[in-house]
Order: sequence, then structure tokens, then C-alpha cells
Amino acid sequence: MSEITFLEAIREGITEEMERDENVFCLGEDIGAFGGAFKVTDGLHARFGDSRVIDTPIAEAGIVGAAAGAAHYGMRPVVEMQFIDFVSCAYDMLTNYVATARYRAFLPCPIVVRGPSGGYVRGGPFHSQNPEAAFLHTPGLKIAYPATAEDAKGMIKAAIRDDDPVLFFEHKYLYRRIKGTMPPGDHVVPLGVARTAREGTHLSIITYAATVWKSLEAAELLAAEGISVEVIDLRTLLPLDDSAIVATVKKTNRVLVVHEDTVTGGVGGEITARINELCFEWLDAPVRRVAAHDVPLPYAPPLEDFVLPQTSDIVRACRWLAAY
Amino acid sequence: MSEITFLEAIREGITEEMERDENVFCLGEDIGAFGGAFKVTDGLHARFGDSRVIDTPIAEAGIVGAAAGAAHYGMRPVVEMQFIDFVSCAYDMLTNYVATARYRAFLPCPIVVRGPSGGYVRGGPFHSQNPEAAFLHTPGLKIAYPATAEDAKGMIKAAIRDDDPVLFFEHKYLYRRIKGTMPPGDHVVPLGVARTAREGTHLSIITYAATVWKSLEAAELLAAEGISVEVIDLRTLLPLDDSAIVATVKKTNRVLVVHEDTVTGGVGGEITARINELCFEWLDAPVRRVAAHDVPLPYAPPLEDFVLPQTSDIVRACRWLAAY
Amino acid sequence: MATPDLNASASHGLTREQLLALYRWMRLTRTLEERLVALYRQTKVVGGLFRSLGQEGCAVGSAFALERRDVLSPLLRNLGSMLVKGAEPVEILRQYMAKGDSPTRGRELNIHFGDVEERNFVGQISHLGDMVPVMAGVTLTFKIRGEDRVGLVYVGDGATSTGAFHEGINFAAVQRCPLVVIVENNGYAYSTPTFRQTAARQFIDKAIGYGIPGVRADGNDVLDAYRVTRDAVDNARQGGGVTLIEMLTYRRRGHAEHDNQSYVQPGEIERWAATNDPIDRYVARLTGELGFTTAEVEGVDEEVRTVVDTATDQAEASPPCDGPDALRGVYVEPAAMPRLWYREGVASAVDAHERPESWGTHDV
Amino acid sequence: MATPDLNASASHGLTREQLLALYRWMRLTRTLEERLVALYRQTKVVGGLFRSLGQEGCAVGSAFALERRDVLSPLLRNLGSMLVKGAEPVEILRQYMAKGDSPTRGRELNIHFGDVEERNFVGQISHLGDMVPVMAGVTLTFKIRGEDRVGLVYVGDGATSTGAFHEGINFAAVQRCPLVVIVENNGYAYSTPTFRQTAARQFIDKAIGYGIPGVRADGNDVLDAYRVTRDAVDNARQGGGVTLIEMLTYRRRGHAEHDNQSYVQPGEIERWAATNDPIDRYVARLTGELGFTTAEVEGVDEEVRTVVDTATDQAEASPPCDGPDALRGVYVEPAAMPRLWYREGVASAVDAHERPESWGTHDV
Ligand SMILES: Cc1ncc(C[n+]2csc(CCOP(=O)(O)OP(=O)(O)O)c2C)c(N)n1
Ligand SMILES: Cc1ncc(C[n+]2csc(CCOP(=O)(O)OP(=O)(O)O)c2C)c(N)n1
Ligand SMILES: [Mg+2]
Ligand SMILES: [Mg+2]
Repeated sequence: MSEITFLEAIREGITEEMERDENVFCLGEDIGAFGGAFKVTDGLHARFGDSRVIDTPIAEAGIVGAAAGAAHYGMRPVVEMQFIDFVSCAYDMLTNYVATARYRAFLPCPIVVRGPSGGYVRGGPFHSQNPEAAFLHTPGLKIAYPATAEDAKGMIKAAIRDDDPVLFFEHKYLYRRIKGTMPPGDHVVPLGVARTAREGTHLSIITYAATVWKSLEAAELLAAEGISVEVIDLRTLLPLDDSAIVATVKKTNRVLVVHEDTVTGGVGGEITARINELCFEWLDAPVRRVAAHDVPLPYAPPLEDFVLPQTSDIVRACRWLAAY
Repeated sequence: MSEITFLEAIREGITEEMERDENVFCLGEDIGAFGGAFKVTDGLHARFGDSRVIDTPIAEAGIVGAAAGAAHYGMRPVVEMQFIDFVSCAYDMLTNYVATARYRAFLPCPIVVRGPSGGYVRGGPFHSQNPEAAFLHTPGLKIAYPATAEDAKGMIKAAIRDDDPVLFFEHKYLYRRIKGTMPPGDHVVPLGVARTAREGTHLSIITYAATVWKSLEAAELLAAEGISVEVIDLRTLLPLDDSAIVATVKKTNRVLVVHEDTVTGGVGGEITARINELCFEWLDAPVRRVAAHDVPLPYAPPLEDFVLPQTSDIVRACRWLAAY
Repeated sequence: MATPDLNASASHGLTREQLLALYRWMRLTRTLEERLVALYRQTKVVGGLFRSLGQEGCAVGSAFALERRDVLSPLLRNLGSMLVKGAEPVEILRQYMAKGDSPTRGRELNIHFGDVEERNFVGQISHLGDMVPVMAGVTLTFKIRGEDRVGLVYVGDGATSTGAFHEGINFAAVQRCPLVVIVENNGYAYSTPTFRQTAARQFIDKAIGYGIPGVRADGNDVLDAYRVTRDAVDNARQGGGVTLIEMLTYRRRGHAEHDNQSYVQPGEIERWAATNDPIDRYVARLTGELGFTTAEVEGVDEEVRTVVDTATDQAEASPPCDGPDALRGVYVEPAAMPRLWYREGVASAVDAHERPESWGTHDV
Repeated sequence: MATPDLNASASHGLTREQLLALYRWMRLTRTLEERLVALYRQTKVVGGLFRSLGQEGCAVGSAFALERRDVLSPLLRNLGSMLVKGAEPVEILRQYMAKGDSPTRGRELNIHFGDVEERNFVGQISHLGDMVPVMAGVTLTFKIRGEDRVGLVYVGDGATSTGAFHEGINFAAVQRCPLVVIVENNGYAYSTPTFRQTAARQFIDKAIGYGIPGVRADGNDVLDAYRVTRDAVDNARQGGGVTLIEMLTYRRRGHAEHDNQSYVQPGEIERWAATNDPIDRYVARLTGELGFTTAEVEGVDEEVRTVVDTATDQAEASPPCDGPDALRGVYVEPAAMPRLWYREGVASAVDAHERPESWGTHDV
């Protein structure tokens, strides 16, 4: 078994699910013969044809709504946002229609809305977003955000099989930089379960997506200084894996939350609140956050670098926390 | 000076600003001769005419976008959402276009988007929402959410004068139930400054909007038990008044965050994180949250009552915190 | 008077039973809504009451063109279409009274409910326009699967201004989904007259911009509403794609019962009531050219009254909702959300000492 | 050859200087974009490069119909219109190279910038359709104030599918805002051909649904683009409200430079290049019926080359952005967002030991 990229892993996952279940189909802008802006669906149109890989007009609310309608009648739509930044155009449809369908009307709505997210790529304010926090207070949705190629495959498969709607964020920085060897067989990684990306004893970093890699890099650097850092990759943000969070807090007693989204209103707040509620007594230091500065993400490299959290930031923050 | 309702206070504030500055104008659905679904703009059309009180088509993104364009060219638009639940339809326009205008293009965008929010009114899932948390991670926006009639007037005036975009939430339960006597003269309440709604010594409730009143009711009940509760009314959620939060934590060392929005992903997480960061050492107990259960808000009275935070919940939570 | 031979063109190929059924659905709609008004006045309705008075012809005539396997997406003023599609009066009453055995178990209000298993109507949400993309997806499914099923979605004149309407109808048009879109033009969106909603002369002028046929119907003539919809449904069924239908009608009550319609020109409502009521018009037609007796018509009225009476008794006897049920059914897994920490072991959410009406009487 | 009398109808009332200016703006657009391609290949452009090759006629001709006080809202393929409206080549180059003195100080990319103070063009965002409501509001302002100013907004064929387009144009139409909406139909939205975007036969078919006039222009005939836009602008200025213009053109390059256009039929691009290039066509016209000499045309080419050369030198010499400037200007107050706690006193955000390209090489 050879290594494949994060992007190829997603494609492999979608392909396998389309083979397994004829109700799975893809829709989105330019995903057909063209294979999508990032080529995630490359080859699917040739393989599965016009009615299972559908090129749509530019209409995010329309596409998501159509996916919901199809899902009510037994389909399993996988919707691509060309960039996840455009999911904002479907915000009403997702939070009001899709998320509530089961609760208010007993309507099954198993859709996946996926797309390239995240920064560090000089994409500017509208091609670099991390909108996960905007959906965190929407009961009825699930939010997945994998960091490894293995998880990308296993979680997209889990998302497609999930009986409820899943937002699936694919960090575009990882698409071609991260590789992995897929476990054999039907590799499904359940949603809602976090992963220990690195074991450690002095302090814990709780993070997800691209900053998992920055955190691992920081942990490596800190190891040389004698600071042992545990890195928890949340993988799913809704539902959050409380038990994994509690376990690492009880182990190291010091927590740094790291994410790429802006600090104010980001997922870090929710994690901090849960730690307070579930294991406050175990804390030897305040929970602290390393995240983006509170500005729209600018485009020029020196500006983007300044705004986003960097490995050196994590290193400094960990030193502070270890010394607390 | 006689008492007026929360709703009349908002109308008075808008009217005064329209008189003061001819660039201020209102737009929204049914706000003209009809005066709006809740009658907030009642009489304004008769007084200011067609071009300053504009009935629009049903098009929230269109209206907010139009307001932004007008604001770039010197106007001061005040947009009504018939119910704030429909602001989700303008989510893209607000978070991507409006919020970033100044930063990315040096475009002034002084608009106010206001509307009736909140539950406890048997409005069901689409006429009861508290969408403030969805905008909290959007740098460039301000979020105001007054609890008293005096603040409703003073803050709408501040919002209209603000040189940046402001989301102004008006809790519909308060519209006609809450009254106040307006201070004389040009009564402007600055955004970003919290208010101590009640002094106390044993513990602090940090809250905003309708739950300010539930918290005050709880504080009154607890006083009889000898528990002295301080109630902080945040008034503005973006920017948060960190100094007021820190001051009350240092005073009472115990904090309960109370809000009406669902607990997961609500503003409570951000507040908890800030307390951890700014004054962790002063905490004698974990920061805890009382908020809505994580479900879409149902309509039937027993269900709505069950989901939303009630006075008795706050009382119980305070007892727990005081005994910690 | 002898029953004349039914003129096939006057009856649009409908049987005698069907012709009388059309009347029954309109009458049932009106009688049921009148009962709701009575219950509303007795404060037994939770929340607002939304009437379709004067619009029963649109809803009933159009839905009558569907088969049971076809899917309907109604809006607030389409109670009649839901009845045609199989909704029971008792379901409507329980919904409005927020009963524990209502179709949504108290989660959603008024006629916001559906049944995609058997009767095939979809539970709407409040956000106008959103059902158009949803129905595009429902009918896309039928197209993909080669199922012989059609969808019908309504929007008001006001809802045509929404982006969701535009995105949905365009998507369906491009995909040639078997979908019929009805613009129910009742002159107003809440207080806003149509000329403030669009500068178009008529709503069917929008059809050409989506590359689909646009047809107008007299919405207050239930047979015309039926005929035009049936043709569009047939066309969709044969692979002809989307049709936009504009039905002309008039909203004789306010947006909801509390709306006093101050914005309506004096005499306008009365004129429509006197000269263009869909039920009156159809009764005249039934007892005129269609050859029914007054007794037949009155028999329906009588039967409908009994149905509504029985349903009312049933609904009134229905149990209220049970608080903790609020936590169930957000996801398949977990089946229920957990109680929050301060609610553990608490029997009733709202204590006796809660006095929300007293808010604001405390010193600030 | 003697200069013939200019035929007023052939020149649409433009002076000789204006006729030559049209050529200059098209040539400047193309030369500037060609320079950007060179810089892109040298990896001096940060991010993608978006060409308007073959579409220069639309952008230039339409913008030429505006006065300085009028407001333009361009899109990615409207570089030409920005130049006409006063954008400087050096600004474009600095934007693409993300320089510290670029119009957005490095905040936004490519031609996403504006100037509402003097030259009157508005900085666009990526989200398609959003500028239509914004321009509805800009022109509503002019209407409210009685200012003699008009707005012009472009959308692509693809962007017409967005809800924002629909909500914005409908709002403007109802309000009779002095706005011109141009659909630049270049055959594709990224890889998606027009027939997958809409089932309408032509985009002007959408106009009637908004109750506004719809006019078609040959977008590759700069004079036709000018004439049709000017008429719509005049109409808007005289209180006639919104016009929808469809300009037919063709996108000869990919969506961005990296797109290899695998989805295009063989020969299609070459055919357009050979027979329907807006610059070639206009040169033929200039040196033909309009009576310009080849020397005059070449003189423009020469001048434009110099302008672009100078601008390139200037832009290359421009300073890069300064990291901490990223925190300034989100709000009027505070003027800058605070540095986060772990950045206090830190000189450079990215340390020497950062190796983002190494991500994933650590053990997981
Ligand atoms: C997106 C959205 N905006 C605003 C509203 C509030 N609202 C509810 S009904 C209504 C008027 C609807 O008019 P129309 O579409 O003509 O339907 P009618 O009530 O006349 O049948 C409005 C503005 C809403 N439900 N959804
Ligand atoms: C709302 C939204 N969805 C998706 C995109 C991604 N996107 C950028 S350009 C483009 C194609 C645009 O086509 P068209 O409108 O025809 O303009 P053209 O590039 O042909 O000038 C797409 C899909 C976007 N920018 N905005
Ligand atoms: Mg209407
Ligand atoms: Mg195009």
C-alpha cells in the first residue's frame, strides 16, 4: 500500500461510498468533468456519470437546499463548496432548514457539505476562511475537520454514512502537503472521537486541522528543551469529545487551545468553558488560547504570517504555560 | 418625564437621530406606513416621508447590501429585520462584505441592522432566535443587545452614530414589558461599556438582554437566603467590556454566565475564556454557564419553558456556586 | 331539475365525485379556519393565526392535480392543499393548540408540518423562498431515479423577491426537474403591495428568464387553478421540466389575525368578498352549469361541520406537551440531548415563583 | 490618405481623441495583463492571475460611458473598466505583487480595490453577486439626494445564478435606482458552460421579470459596448431606472492562469482569437472607416509600453508589507487590534525555524 495525499484520501473515501451506496451523489460548481477547483472529484464524473456527479449553477443556498430535499427522499448528497468561504451564502439554509429538519419535522437530512478551508496559502480574506465557529451553536449539525490523510478518508466516509447533516472542512494547506498510508479495508473513522496526536506529560495542546501540524512541530522543538507536550487532535468539533479533553487535562493539568480561526468567538472559548465545567479542579494554570488575531485575514505574506498563529507562537505560549 | 416602553425608547432614539442627521434613513420590510411588524417605526413614515423610511422587497441580503452601498456614500442606514431570525439570509453580506469593508478597502460602512430577537414568547424555532454568537467571530462588526429601556434608546443612538457596522438586537419579550424614564437631553449610551445591574458580594452573574431580568429576579430571591449576587449586564457583546468582567471577578471570585442562546457555541464560552486569560488566579470556583439546552427552540409552552433558562435554574446554579 | 350531461370542457374531465370533492376541500378549509378563529378568540391557539380566506381555490385546485405519490410543499396560506394531500383536520387543530400528539409534537407551529413517508407533503420553515431549492432537490431525486413523481411548491408574491426562490427555480429549470412552482399572487406581502415587491408587470414574466413556461390562472376559480396546474404537472411528468404558474387571488384577512389591514384601500376587501369569493363562485357553478342540487352542496357543508366538530373535540382532549420531550430527536445519535447540569432531577422547569410578567418591576 | 469626415453614426458621436482613447484603454489592459503574466511566471505575483484577454471591449467600452462622478463596480475581468475610471497601472501591479503601498496595503488581492472619494469605483469582494445589492444602495443614495450620478455594476453569466444578484437587481428595479447592470456573457463560469447555468435563451430574458429594459451588445465591438451602455446610462440619468445589458464576449484564457481549459472544445479559442478579437476588430475599424493611420495606432502601443514599463519599475521597487500593519483599520475605534499575548515584543511572526513545508514529516 502506497502513500496518498490528504486530497486523494478524500477522493478515495467519496469513491468508495459512491460504490457502496447508489444513493450517494455529488453536486457542486465545476465538480463534473472538470473535477472541481482543487480536483477532489477528479475522475468521478467519468466513472459515475451525469446523474451522480452534478455540475450546478453558482447558487450555494440553492445547492444545499436541493441536497436537503434529495436527502429527505433517501439520497445521500455530498455537496462541494468551491471554497468553504462561500458556505456563508448557504448559512440560512444550513442553520434554519437543514439543521432543524429532523427535530421540527422528523425529516431525515443526511447531507455532507464539504470544501477547502483555511489559510497559510496567501488566499486573502475570501479564500482562507475557517467558518466552523459560526456553526458551533447550531444543534442538529455535525462539524468534522480532519488533520491527517487517514482521518480525511475515514471521516469523509463516516460523514457520508451519518444519518444527520455534516459540515466537512478540508484544510487546503494539507491537500497536497500531507500524505498517509490508508489502512486496508473499509476504513471508517467515527465522528465525535478525538485523537492523541502526540503523547506528553507537562502540558496539553488541544487543537484541530492545520494547527495540529504546527503544534506537533512546536512539541518537537519543545522536547529539546525538556518540555513534554501532549497534542490532542479534536477531529470533530460538533459534537466535541469531552472525555478526551477531560482525560488530557487530568493528565497534564495545563492546557493550551490552538486554532487558526480568530481568537474571539472561535471554538477555543467553548473548549475553555467545557474544561472549566468538567475539570476545573485539575487545572494548574489558566487555559490559554493561541489563535488568529481578530482581523479579516489579509493577503500579503507578511500580513498573513503576522495574523495567523505560527509555530513559534505555540512554542512561546507553551514555555509560558510550562513555567506557570 | 413619563415612562415609556423599551420599544418606544428605540423609536424615540431613531427619531432623534433622523432629526439630527438627514443622512439617517430606515429601510426594511413593512416598516413604512405600516410601521413594522412590531410597530417600532410607527409614525416615522408619516413624519419623514418616502425617501427616509423605505419599504423594501423581501430580500435580507439585498437590503443589507443596499445599506452598505448607501453607507459608503455618506448615508446612515438603519435596517430592520422583520424578525432577527431572518438575518441569517444576510449572513454572507454581513460577515464578508460589510464587516470587512473598512479593513480591505477603506470603505466606511456605518450601518445598523436591528430587529426583534429572543424567545420566551412561544414564537417557535424561527421567530425566537438569538443569533449573536454566529457573529462573534467576525472582526469588523459590533454587537449591541440592551436590556433596559434607557439603554435601548441610548444604545440605538450610539449605534446609529457609530462609524462602523452595528448589529442591534432588540429582545421582543422586553418590547412592551419593560419601561423606563429617559434621561433628559441627548441620551447616548456608549457601545462597549457594561453596566452593573445589581451590586453583590458573593458571586457574579454575567449576562445580557432578557436574562438580565431573570438574573435580577434570581438575585432578589437569593438575597432572602443570604446570598448576595452581583449582576453585570454586558450591553455590548462585541467588543466585550473586559475591564467590567475582570472587576466583578476580582470582587466576588465566583462567576455564573447566563444567556438565552444555546449553551454550546454561545457567547458564554468566550466570556469564560477571557476570564481564564485575564483573572484566573482570582477564581474560587469554575466559571459555569446557565443557557438554553442544545436544541432548536421548540414552540409549545412546556417545551420552550424546558429548553430555555429560567429563574429557578439561575437560583439553583447560584446556590451551587456559592457553596463551592 | 334534471342533471344535464356534464360538459367535459366545463368540468375539465373531472367526475361528479371529483367536482364535489373540490367543493368539499374548499369548504373544509374555510370551516376549519373559522373554527380556528373561534379557538383563537378563546386563547386556545398558541401564537398567531394565519388565514387563507378567499384563497381556498388556489390551494385546493392546484393540489387536486397531484397524485398521492407526488410531493407538495405548502406555505402558510395553503391549508387547503394540505387537506387535499391528506392532512387531517385534527392534526391542524393540534398543531395550532401545540398539543403533545400534534404532528410535530409541539416543536413547530401552525401548519408547519409534513409527512414524506405516505402522504408526501414537506414541512416548511418560516424563511421565505427556502422551500424552492428543497423541492428542486426532491424532484431532482425523482428525475435521477426515473420515478414517475412530480413536485409542487408555492411561493407568495413577496417570496419571489428572495434569493432562495431565484436559486432554487433556476437550479430546477437547468436540471429540468419535474417541478411546478406556483406564485400565489394575493396582492400583498404582509402590508406591502405587489408594486413595491417587483416592477414586473406580472409574475409569469419571470418564467422566460429561467427558460421555462409561465402560465396564469384565475386562482379564485378552483377549476381554472386545477386545470392549469394539471397541465403543468402532466408536462413535468412527461419530462418537460419546470413550469411557473401565477395564480391571481386576494388575501381578505390580514397577514395574521392580529393585523388590522390599515394599509388596504377602503372597500377593496368587501369588493372581493362580494364579487370574487372562490367558494361562492364555485357554488354558483356547481348548481348552475355543472348541475348539482343545493341539497348536495348543503350536504357537504353539513358533513364538513361534523368533521370539524369531531376533530375539535379530539384536539381539545389531546394532552399537552411534556417538557423533557424537548430534548429528543435533534440527532439520530444521541437520541436525546443531555439535561444541563442545573436541571438534573428537577421536575418542572418553571417554578411557582417564576413571574416573568413581573420583569422590570425590580429596581435596575 | 486624407482623414475622412468622421461619420457621426459610425463613431457614435465620439471625438477623434475619444476614439483613440478607447483603443488606448484596450491596449493598456492587454499590455498590462501581459506584463502580469511575465511577472507571474517569475513568481512575483502572489496568488492567482485572472485575465480578461478577449474581453477588453466590454470593460472599456462600457466604462467609457460613465462620467467621473458616476460609480463603477468592476469584477475580476473588468481591469479595463478600472483603468478607464482612473486606476493606475502601478496600482494594479502593486496589488498583484502584494506591496506595502498597494491600494489595499496588502489586505486584498489582484484588482479587488476601489476609491469612492475621487475616481468612484468600489472595491469588490469575491462572493459573486454581492456587488449588485451594494450598487443598488449606492445609486439609491443618488436618487434620494437628487444627485446627477449613475452606477454601473458587472456580473458574469455565472453570477446571475446567485441570490444576491436577484435580490439586488429587483430592489434597484423597484426603487428605480439609476443603475446599469451588465451581464458579461463570456460563455463560461470557470468550467461551467452557460447552458448549465441557466435554461434561458439569453440573459436579457431576465430583464422583463424585473420590469426593466434588457439590451444586448456585441461585447467584442468596443463601440457597440460603449453605445449600448451610454444609452442605458442616459436613461438612468433621466430617471428611467435600471437597465440590464447583456454583452456577448468570450473568455480566451482559463478562469485563472493555472486553468488549462480542458473543458473547452478544440479550436473554439483559436476561432475567437482569429476572428473576433476586440482589439484586432477595433484596429481594423480605426484604420478603416474611422480614418486613423497605422502610425497613430502604433504610437499608442509605444506609449502604453512605456507606461507599463515605468509602472513595473515603480511597483518592483515598492516596499513589502509590514506585518504589524495587519492589525490596523478594522474599526475606526480602536484604530488597531491589540497584539495577542504571546506576540508581545516579538519582532517577526515567523521564526527561522518555521518550516511549514515540513508539515507532516513528523511522526503522527
Ligand atoms: C426570508 C424571510 N423574510 C421575512 C419574513 C417575514 N415574513 C413572513 S410572511 C411575510 C410576507 C409574505 O408575503 P407573500 O410571500 O406574498 O405571502 P402571503 O403571506 O401573501 O401568502 C414576511 C415578510 C420571512 N418569513 N422570511
Ligand atoms: C458565491 C460564490 N460562489 C462561488 C465562487 C467561486 N467562483 C469564483 S469565479 C467563479 C466563476 C464565475 O463565472 P462568471 O460569473 O461567469 O464570471 P467570469 O469568470 O466568467 O467572468 C466561481 C464559481 C464565488 N466567487 N462566489
Ligand atoms: Mg402575498
Ligand atoms: Mg462567465
